Amino acid sequence: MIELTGVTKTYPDGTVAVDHFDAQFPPHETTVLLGSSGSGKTTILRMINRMVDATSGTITIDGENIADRDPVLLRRSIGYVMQNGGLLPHRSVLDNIATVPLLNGEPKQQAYARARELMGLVGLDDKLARRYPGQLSGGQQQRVGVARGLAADPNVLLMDEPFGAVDPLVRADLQDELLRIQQTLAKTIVFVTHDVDEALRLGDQIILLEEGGHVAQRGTGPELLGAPASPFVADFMGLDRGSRDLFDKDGVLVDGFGRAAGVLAGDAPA
Amino acid sequence: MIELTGVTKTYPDGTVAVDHFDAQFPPHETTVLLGSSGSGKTTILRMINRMVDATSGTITIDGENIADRDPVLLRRSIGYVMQNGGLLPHRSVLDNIATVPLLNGEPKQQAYARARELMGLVGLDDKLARRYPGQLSGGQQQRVGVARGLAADPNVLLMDEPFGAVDPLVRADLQDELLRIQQTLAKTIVFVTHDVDEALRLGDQIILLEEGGHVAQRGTGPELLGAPASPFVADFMGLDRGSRDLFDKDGVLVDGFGRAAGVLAGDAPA
Amino acid sequence: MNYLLDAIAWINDPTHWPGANGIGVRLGEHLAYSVLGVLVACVIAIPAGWWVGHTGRLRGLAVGISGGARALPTLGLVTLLGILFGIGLVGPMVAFIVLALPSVLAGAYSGVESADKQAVDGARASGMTEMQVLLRVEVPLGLPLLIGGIRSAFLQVIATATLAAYVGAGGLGRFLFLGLKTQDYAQMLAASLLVVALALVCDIAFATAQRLASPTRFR
Amino acid sequence: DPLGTAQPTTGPATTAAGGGGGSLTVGSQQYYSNEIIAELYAQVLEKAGFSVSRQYQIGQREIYLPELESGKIDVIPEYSGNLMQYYDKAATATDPAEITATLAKVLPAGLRALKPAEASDQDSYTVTQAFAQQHGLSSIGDLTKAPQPLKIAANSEFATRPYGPEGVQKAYGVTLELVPVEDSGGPLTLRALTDGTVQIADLYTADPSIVKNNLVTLQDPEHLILPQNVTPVVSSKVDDKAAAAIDAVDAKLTATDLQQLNAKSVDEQAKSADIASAWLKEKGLL
Amino acid sequence: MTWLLENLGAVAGYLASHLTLALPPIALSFLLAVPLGWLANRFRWLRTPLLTGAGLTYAIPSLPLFIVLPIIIGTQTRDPANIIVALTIYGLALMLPLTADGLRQVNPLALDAAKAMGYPPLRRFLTVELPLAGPTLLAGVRVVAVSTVSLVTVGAVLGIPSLGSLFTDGFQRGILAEIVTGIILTVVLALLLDGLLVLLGRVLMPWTRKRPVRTQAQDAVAEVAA
Ligand SMILES: Nc1ncnc2c1ncn2[C@@H]1O[C@H](COP(=O)(O)OP(=O)(O)OP(=O)(O)O)[C@@H](O)[C@H]1O
Ligand SMILES: Nc1ncnc2c1ncn2[C@@H]1O[C@H](COP(=O)(O)OP(=O)(O)OP(=O)(O)O)[C@@H](O)[C@H]1O
Ligand SMILES: [Mg+2]
Ligand SMILES: [Mg+2]
Repeated sequence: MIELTGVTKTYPDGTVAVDHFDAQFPPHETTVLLGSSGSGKTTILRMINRMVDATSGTITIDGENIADRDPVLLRRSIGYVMQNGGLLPHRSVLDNIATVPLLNGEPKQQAYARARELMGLVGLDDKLARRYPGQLSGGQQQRVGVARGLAADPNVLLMDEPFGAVDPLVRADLQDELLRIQQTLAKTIVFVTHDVDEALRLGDQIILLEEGGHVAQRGTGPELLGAPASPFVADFMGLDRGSRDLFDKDGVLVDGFGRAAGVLAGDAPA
Repeated sequence: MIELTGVTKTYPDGTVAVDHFDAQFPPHETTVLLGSSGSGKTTILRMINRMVDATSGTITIDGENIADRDPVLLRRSIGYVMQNGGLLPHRSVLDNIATVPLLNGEPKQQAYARARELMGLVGLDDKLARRYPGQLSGGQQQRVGVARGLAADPNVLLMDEPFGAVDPLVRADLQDELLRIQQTLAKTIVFVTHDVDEALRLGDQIILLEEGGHVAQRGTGPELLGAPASPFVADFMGLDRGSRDLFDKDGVLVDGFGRAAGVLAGDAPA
Repeated sequence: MNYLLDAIAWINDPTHWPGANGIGVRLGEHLAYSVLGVLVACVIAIPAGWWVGHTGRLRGLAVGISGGARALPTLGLVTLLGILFGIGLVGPMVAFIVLALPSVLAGAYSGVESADKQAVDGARASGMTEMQVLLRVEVPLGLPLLIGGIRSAFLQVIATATLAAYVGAGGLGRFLFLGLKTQDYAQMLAASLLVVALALVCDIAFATAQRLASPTRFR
Repeated sequence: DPLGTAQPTTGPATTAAGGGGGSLTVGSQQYYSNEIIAELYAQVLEKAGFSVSRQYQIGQREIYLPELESGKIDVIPEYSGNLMQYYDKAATATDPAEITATLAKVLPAGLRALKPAEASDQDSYTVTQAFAQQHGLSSIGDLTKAPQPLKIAANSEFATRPYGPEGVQKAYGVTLELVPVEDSGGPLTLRALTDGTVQIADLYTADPSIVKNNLVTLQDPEHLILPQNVTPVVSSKVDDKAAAAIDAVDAKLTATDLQQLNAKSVDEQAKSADIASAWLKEKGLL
Repeated sequence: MTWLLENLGAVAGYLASHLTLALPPIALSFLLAVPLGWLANRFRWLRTPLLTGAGLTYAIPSLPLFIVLPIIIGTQTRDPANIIVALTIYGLALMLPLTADGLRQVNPLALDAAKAMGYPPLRRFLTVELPLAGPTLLAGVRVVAVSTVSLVTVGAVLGIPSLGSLFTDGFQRGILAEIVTGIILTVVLALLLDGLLVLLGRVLMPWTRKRPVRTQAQDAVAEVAA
């Protein structure tokens, strides 16, 4: 369990990026931080592994205040996946994945063996092991990023728009992959995105943020869609643009503009 | 009417980006070229204003072969809106919008007056007129890009992922704005995107491309959703991922994973 | 043109090569001075530049020093140091170090700064210590720029190392001054050609090093 | 001293058409002592009614002599021996009178040398007082008494001069090792001598530091070293009246005078114009 | 200080001639570097020889260049033209690589946009490509300005008056203050010129004066709220 209480971040230039933010990220679940650009999502995420130090408030992981922990060791115990992978361009795929275990002093052979295992888990061909990040497609780089985040077998995985930079087809693949991995590994995932569809797809819990990290609403996807707490939420979720109000037209679901959005397949499966 | 017949583009390195592409873009309508990365969308678009010269095949605008026209003058007669705006960073907003009229020798005062008018049309505050592109937000830059594309009052508007780089909220705004403008101006628009939702929202006609500019299917949005011509189309439109197969669950429409996708609002309005 | 041919003939004359005053020894001295000057500059400027690039602190000062040092007239420096230190290598060596400093410093800090921000961020987030971030990520990624800085410093010092002869040290400057003072322009020009040739060889070596430091496989 | 001139030389001379005597351009080497002498000439020429423009600190011989030949400069103080060698590398004359005679022959058309002054400024074998006493030195030949080879600081071209290592070996049996320093007997050469880096220095005889540092200039009984008497070289624009004015200066300029003039420039950092006018007044020439 | 005060007039004269010698090469090397830089980018095979050549020119020792140049271009040794030509060569050596880089690094999207709007080629180069390369070109001109001001002093060895004359004279007469004055004035002159160029850049390239990030973010927020 990760708990944030009254967390505030004021950047040196005076920007109050996050203002008294409270939240709990339950273990073994995916919490999505959803919000538009500048709402403070990244700042919140990076305060958890102390890449950014909170100005005030407390953050605890399993009851322990992270302010009391050595930031370097804290970071090694938390997986972090970022947009564009943030991979080391001068290290091979295998080296990139094995970074943290090697930093932790794990023997090389063991670290590499585990890295190869992870490549399989995230759907990367073994043949890519010796390639450099620059020789991979965007989607492959993201997979390496996910594998790297998982390498030290952390309990917590922080993901900052990890699939933002790729093609929608590849993106859907990556989302599928993540859902599949999460079914077996059940990590505590904090996932940042500004894509409503992605949030609905991946989040057990969604926290929708307004500017300054103010919580507009929190709850499951259906809760946010079914009972938006404010016009902002309704707007953000696309409910008052007519694009999520769907109408049945000969089995094709169309939005307020008469544009197609999906196909009605019947009642929900149990 | 823009007509492309047997249009092929082979790049100097041998890549066949577009292979015998045929299409008609009807006047006063929006045709969306939809497809994933590398399918040749941009190449097709840029052959229309001769930014890329077709290797073979013919392209006519209102019956006239564009190969017979001076490329510089042709380009001035066609609006072009690109991702990230493609604005000139060293020119003010007003200058950017007025570029083509000024190139055409229009008097300065007249060009600027028209530019200010267009700023209003695309929803830009008059106060931004003297700013430089670098001083605008992403969304504002896109609006300037659209205004610039409209400045010479062209009949044809080519738009290449014009809203790809912005926040989903801003993106939805821009789409609304475009739909509104199109209702009054009724240009012939060719719109490139890889976002299915955007295509469904904006396109009177959608041409879904596979690699090499091969047409997977063409038709209206409901046609593509209702009767996908191939597994590729179904996959691309998201039909076989369970994400467009929507189930009714207490009024909230959920997808195959039980994740919310929309709200059932009743039968389609007439 | 005639002078140029004479100069080439002078270089080609085999009697000019061997011996304590021959081209061979002078060439070696010239190279040694240049290497020594640049090496000392590297020892001073590289750690400083890395620190500035990594922490972003005192950046204004570093930029100022680079600019100011470039503005220092070498002739003034050599005369001043000559009066202060007398003849020998100390004066010119200080001048060479000052000359090499700005390029090396700029190469060091701009190299570190140029390292892909995302990669650096990723490295730090994986739990690298600041030293590890610097040495394992920023330094290797900034190597091409650093080598570029050393390269231009080296070229400049090679061109200027002729001044060592002004205060009694060796190097190719010996031929240059002797030629100048005795109106033996062929000899003077020959010395210049040798300097340029030495520069060319070193430049090629550096270009190769630069290419090796940034193999295309990263891109 | 370049700093003594009202306006330092920039670009070509402004030869304004003067009143009584016409206009002349006086030049000087890039050497403060030479500039003082030039200034002496300039001031007496002005007194004689010429309008004078000054072009000082013009590098070395190979730069200013062509300008003299082409008429851009009319007067420049020269040094007899080196001037002769510049125009005739094979010249053998070694005593002042012979040199003056040879000069008259080898100078290009349009140039002539006026009467040389007693003052000279020539190369020398100079040692420290202590070294001289230790080995009992008074002439170059005495150097054989000191352990060989001896180090001498001088410009690199010293090696090629008749009075260089080879010449001295032949004439006096002294073995020398040249330490090239390119400042023409300037502060580096001096310092190399005083700090013991070398035992001998090639200083110019008019250098005030010889007196100041109690240095000993060794005699040259074999006349290896070319005398370098101050000799004005002038163009055809210099008429008899102008020549007479210049001659008057040289008639009074002794070796000691020159050393004192130089000392004022170096020790008191005085400007050449001030040094020159003070001396001229003292000698009743101004 | 006292030395400077006593010789103020002469020093002012040196300063003036120093500037007269330094400014033309700075301007000339810029004017020459632009077309050459364009060539280096336009024709790939020209790039390496041009840029390597430029690098090597910089390795030519300055003294012999000053002496040999008049023989080649047929001027007299003390003609200011020699210094100007020689310093232009050095300036070009520094300027050319930066110009080529600057032109190459111009955002291709902006160039593409200009082309798509129907800019004819020459106009596109002069009104879009060149100004957009401006910041790099400015950086180049600044380096050239500083190094040229510093290099002018070498001319003093040949008797061409400049602040360098303070070095040669001060050296001969052993006046430390004179040399130090020369060094300081040269550096000050170089840095002043540099400052002027920075100001000029601000005036000519107003778009590079970005507003702080914060206001941009606020704009974005305001737009979303609108
Ligand atoms: N280092 C910084 N210094 C100053 N302000 C910052 C800094 N980093 C972020 N900010 C500001 O803090 C606010 C929140 O930024 P943050 O990056 O957390 O937003 P975000 O929700 O992740 O946005 P995005 O979706 O664009 O990534 C913004 O206004 C941003 O401009
Ligand atoms: N200048 C070029 N030279 C060589 N190949 C090119 C060039 N431009 C594009 N291609 C190739 O042509 C194919 C089609 O490119 P195009 O840019 O038209 O695709 P796209 O559908 O617009 O893709 P995206 O969604 O990524 O913009 C791709 O394989 C691409 O790599
Ligand atoms: Mg973010
Ligand atoms: Mg494209």
